[in-house]
Amino acid sequence: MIDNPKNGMSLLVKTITRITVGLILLFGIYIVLHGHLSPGGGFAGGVIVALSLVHLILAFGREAKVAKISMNLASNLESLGALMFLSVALLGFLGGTFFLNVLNKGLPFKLFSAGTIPFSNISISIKVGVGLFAIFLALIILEGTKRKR
Amino acid sequence: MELHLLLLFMIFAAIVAVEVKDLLSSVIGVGAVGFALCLAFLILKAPDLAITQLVVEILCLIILIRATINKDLPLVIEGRWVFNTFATLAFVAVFLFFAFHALKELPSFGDPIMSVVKRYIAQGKAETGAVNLVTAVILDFRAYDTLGEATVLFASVIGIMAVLRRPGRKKIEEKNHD
Amino acid sequence: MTLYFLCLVLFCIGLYGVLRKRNIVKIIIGIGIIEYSMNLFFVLLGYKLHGRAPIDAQNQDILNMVDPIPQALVLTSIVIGLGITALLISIAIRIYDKYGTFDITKIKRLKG
Amino acid sequence: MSNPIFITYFVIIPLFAAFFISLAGKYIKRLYVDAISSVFCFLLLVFSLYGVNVLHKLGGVLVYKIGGWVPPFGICMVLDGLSSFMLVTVNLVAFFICVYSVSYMEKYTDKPKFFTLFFLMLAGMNGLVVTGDLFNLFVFLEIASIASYALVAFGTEAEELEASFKYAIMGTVASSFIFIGIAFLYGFTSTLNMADMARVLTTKTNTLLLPFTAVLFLMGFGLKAALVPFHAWLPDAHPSAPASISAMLSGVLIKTLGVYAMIRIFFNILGITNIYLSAMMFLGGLSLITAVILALSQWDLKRLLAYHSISQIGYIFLGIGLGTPLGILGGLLHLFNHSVFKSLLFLNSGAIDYAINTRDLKEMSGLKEKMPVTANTNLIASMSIAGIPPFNGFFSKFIIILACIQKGFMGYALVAVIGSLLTLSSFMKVQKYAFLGELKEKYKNIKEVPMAMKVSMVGLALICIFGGFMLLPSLKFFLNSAVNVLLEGRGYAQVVLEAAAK
Repeated sequence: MIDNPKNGMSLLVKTITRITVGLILLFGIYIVLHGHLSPGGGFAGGVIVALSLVHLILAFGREAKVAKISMNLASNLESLGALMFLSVALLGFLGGTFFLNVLNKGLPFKLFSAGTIPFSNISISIKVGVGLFAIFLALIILEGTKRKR
Repeated sequence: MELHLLLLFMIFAAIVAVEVKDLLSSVIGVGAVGFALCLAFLILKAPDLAITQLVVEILCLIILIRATINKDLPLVIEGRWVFNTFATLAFVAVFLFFAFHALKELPSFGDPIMSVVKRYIAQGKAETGAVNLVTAVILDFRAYDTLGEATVLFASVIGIMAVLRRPGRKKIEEKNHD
Repeated sequence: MTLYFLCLVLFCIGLYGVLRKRNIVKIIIGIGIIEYSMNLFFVLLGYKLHGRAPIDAQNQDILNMVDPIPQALVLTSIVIGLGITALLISIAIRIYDKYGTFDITKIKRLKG
Repeated sequence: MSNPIFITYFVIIPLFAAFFISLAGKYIKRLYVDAISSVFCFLLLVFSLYGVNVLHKLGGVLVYKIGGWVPPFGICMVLDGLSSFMLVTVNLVAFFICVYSVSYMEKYTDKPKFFTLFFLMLAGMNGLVVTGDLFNLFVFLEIASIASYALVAFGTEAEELEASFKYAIMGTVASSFIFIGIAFLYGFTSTLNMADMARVLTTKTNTLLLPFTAVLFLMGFGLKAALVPFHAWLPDAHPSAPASISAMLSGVLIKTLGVYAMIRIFFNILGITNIYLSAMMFLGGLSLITAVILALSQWDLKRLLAYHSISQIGYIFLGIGLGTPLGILGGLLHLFNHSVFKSLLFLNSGAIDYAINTRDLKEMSGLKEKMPVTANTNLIASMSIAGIPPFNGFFSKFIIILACIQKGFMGYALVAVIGSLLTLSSFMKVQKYAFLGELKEKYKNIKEVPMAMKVSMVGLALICIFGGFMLLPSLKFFLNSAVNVLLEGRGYAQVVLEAAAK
């Protein structure tokens, strides 16, 4: 991303952002995947993912590539995440009741261990992450169009 | 002991956040209360909550500052709503008085009666396979709450997009098609 | 007991901010403070003296764990608070577009 | 046949509809979105009627254990007489409103978003009615409230945004009171299941905490039900919402979020005592009179209807607050009747707004010639809200007044009669100014409203006419099972826990 000083923050912030954004995203994904082992989970991880994208837009201004994600894509992904979580819940019907944890529980401390919990964590984090990023986009884009008019 | 200090700091920061004239500094005041709350969660042995509170707090601050920063805002002018102040303070005094007496009957701080929770702690890991019991409660014992929770967030996102869309109603001329 | 009481004092400060203030953003800040005090009150109820975080360790089983149910419910309540605050802020921004001010006394187009 | 799995459909269907419509709404044609939502609403209505006759045959209570956990350890969904009664009320009105808004919402942009929020509100209400867990009740209350905040501001005009902001602030304050109440109860009993909590609370007596929590709940749910001291948001929120949403708000939302939640907690968990009953009756009587007096001076049609909603809620609380079987029967019947004829009145005001873009009574006159269907359905609804004999409003008001006299509260009976007379006078005003008289020349070329709106208005009007048949011995079980749930008070715990143990 060549730096044009017109939008976004100063060059210093941009170079640091290029380094930290990847780490924040990775940390968010770590929190989501290890939701059932260590503190955190679907919600915290999702918000961290959203924050890493917001961090990118704050540093590189409205013309950052991330800001080009259309609102439709964001809200579609979000409804998709919600549908995924509902389907994980409906999965329980196979085993009898609504939210039953049908998959085998595996060994306690392993990564793939707690049945449907990791999958619900992942679907929640997709929903929360993209949803909050869509809110931030809506607040930014609204301001943008008004100023152009 | 440190909890008492933290709570006093939060009360002080809340008073500052409510009373100070400039909007941006009151937003910073709320941020201080939020981060102190995150510390309180850490002291109360709730790491899940500390992470979530910290991160949600940051997002709230960003949105709040977004709402206040680029508005050419005059300083907040204070009206002299005498009756309103008196009514609010009277209600607060009555509420705190009865709350003080009601709090006496709650189990004292530090030993909650954990009748339902004993089973979660004892067999939580075995039944759900999740090591982090809070996640076990969220996504297995009370997963229905979390479905409601995800729907709350979904509703607020759709609500925000409905409120922020540009043309609320079709223009008058579009409407009566005859 | 005093911790519970201080927490309810924080709740009343937020309530004062909501009922008493004229600026929309101050009202939203009051709502935020009410959300924080509610969550803190619920987690205080679940704390066990010298308790440990409700996460099982690898080899030794932890005896006095803190009550995980209030933590699960407050996690839900934090995200509800975020949803409500975000909705309130977007309504406030649209009100600012239409009325040009955040002062609630000037926003009186509704009759009666 | 009595497998309780269908209880979950009341929440899964609206949630799936909301998520699906928000995903596919932009890509499929407008016709499919309307068709899908009407089909889903109809499905919900069928399931709620199916639930009623399953309960009638089975007799007891249906409990569905979510995730397979036995009640105190997980969340269970409970379908008993009261909740199946509320489900029928909610889904019946929601179906007609859904059909109505298929064509009414043409005036607003982005119809798929409207139906998403509509189904989210419906999921919130159904979930709240069906749940057997206290914190779950709070979460679904939040879903319904947030969806209704956004829907009130759906038209994004200046006064709608202001009304929605005021409604959202008071709603959030009410939710925080309810949350603090739940925190107190959890600290006191360390369980969240309603049945388990009622069982634990019977063992603890003469504490100050229960009355304090009851006052918190009274304030929180009183504000959601717009009782008088907390009614300030309703006369602003309902007129500025789109007509189908103000019908939904007045018709069912303030009843499920306010009345149902309060009577479920007061009767079945905290255990009703005379203090709570007299407090309910006093608030009911107070809101009955003040709202009807305030309504007399209104010229905006929807504001007038909003004030009448508050006074009719006063009737419901007056009826239920009596505590006697007859009083509760009258209160619940009035709840059903009010949700039918009040939503019909709002749909009529929406039809007028659709045709001539104004809500001011002074500008309308003589609409009867051009809009016969709306005029007649409005006449039926006005008759039944004022309590004229053949219509359903009369039976419930008559029972409430009878119950007041039976229990010896002559003052309240008088208040009820005066309120009913003032309601009659203000609806005569509506009829005279809006429909009778000669048609203004600028409204010469208005047309009757489209077919979908007419169908739903006529459907609701038919229910208004045949509503009285609910008291016939053959159909009386429907109401009696709801009354018995309230009368048995804390026996609810024992019934539910035993049904769950099966």
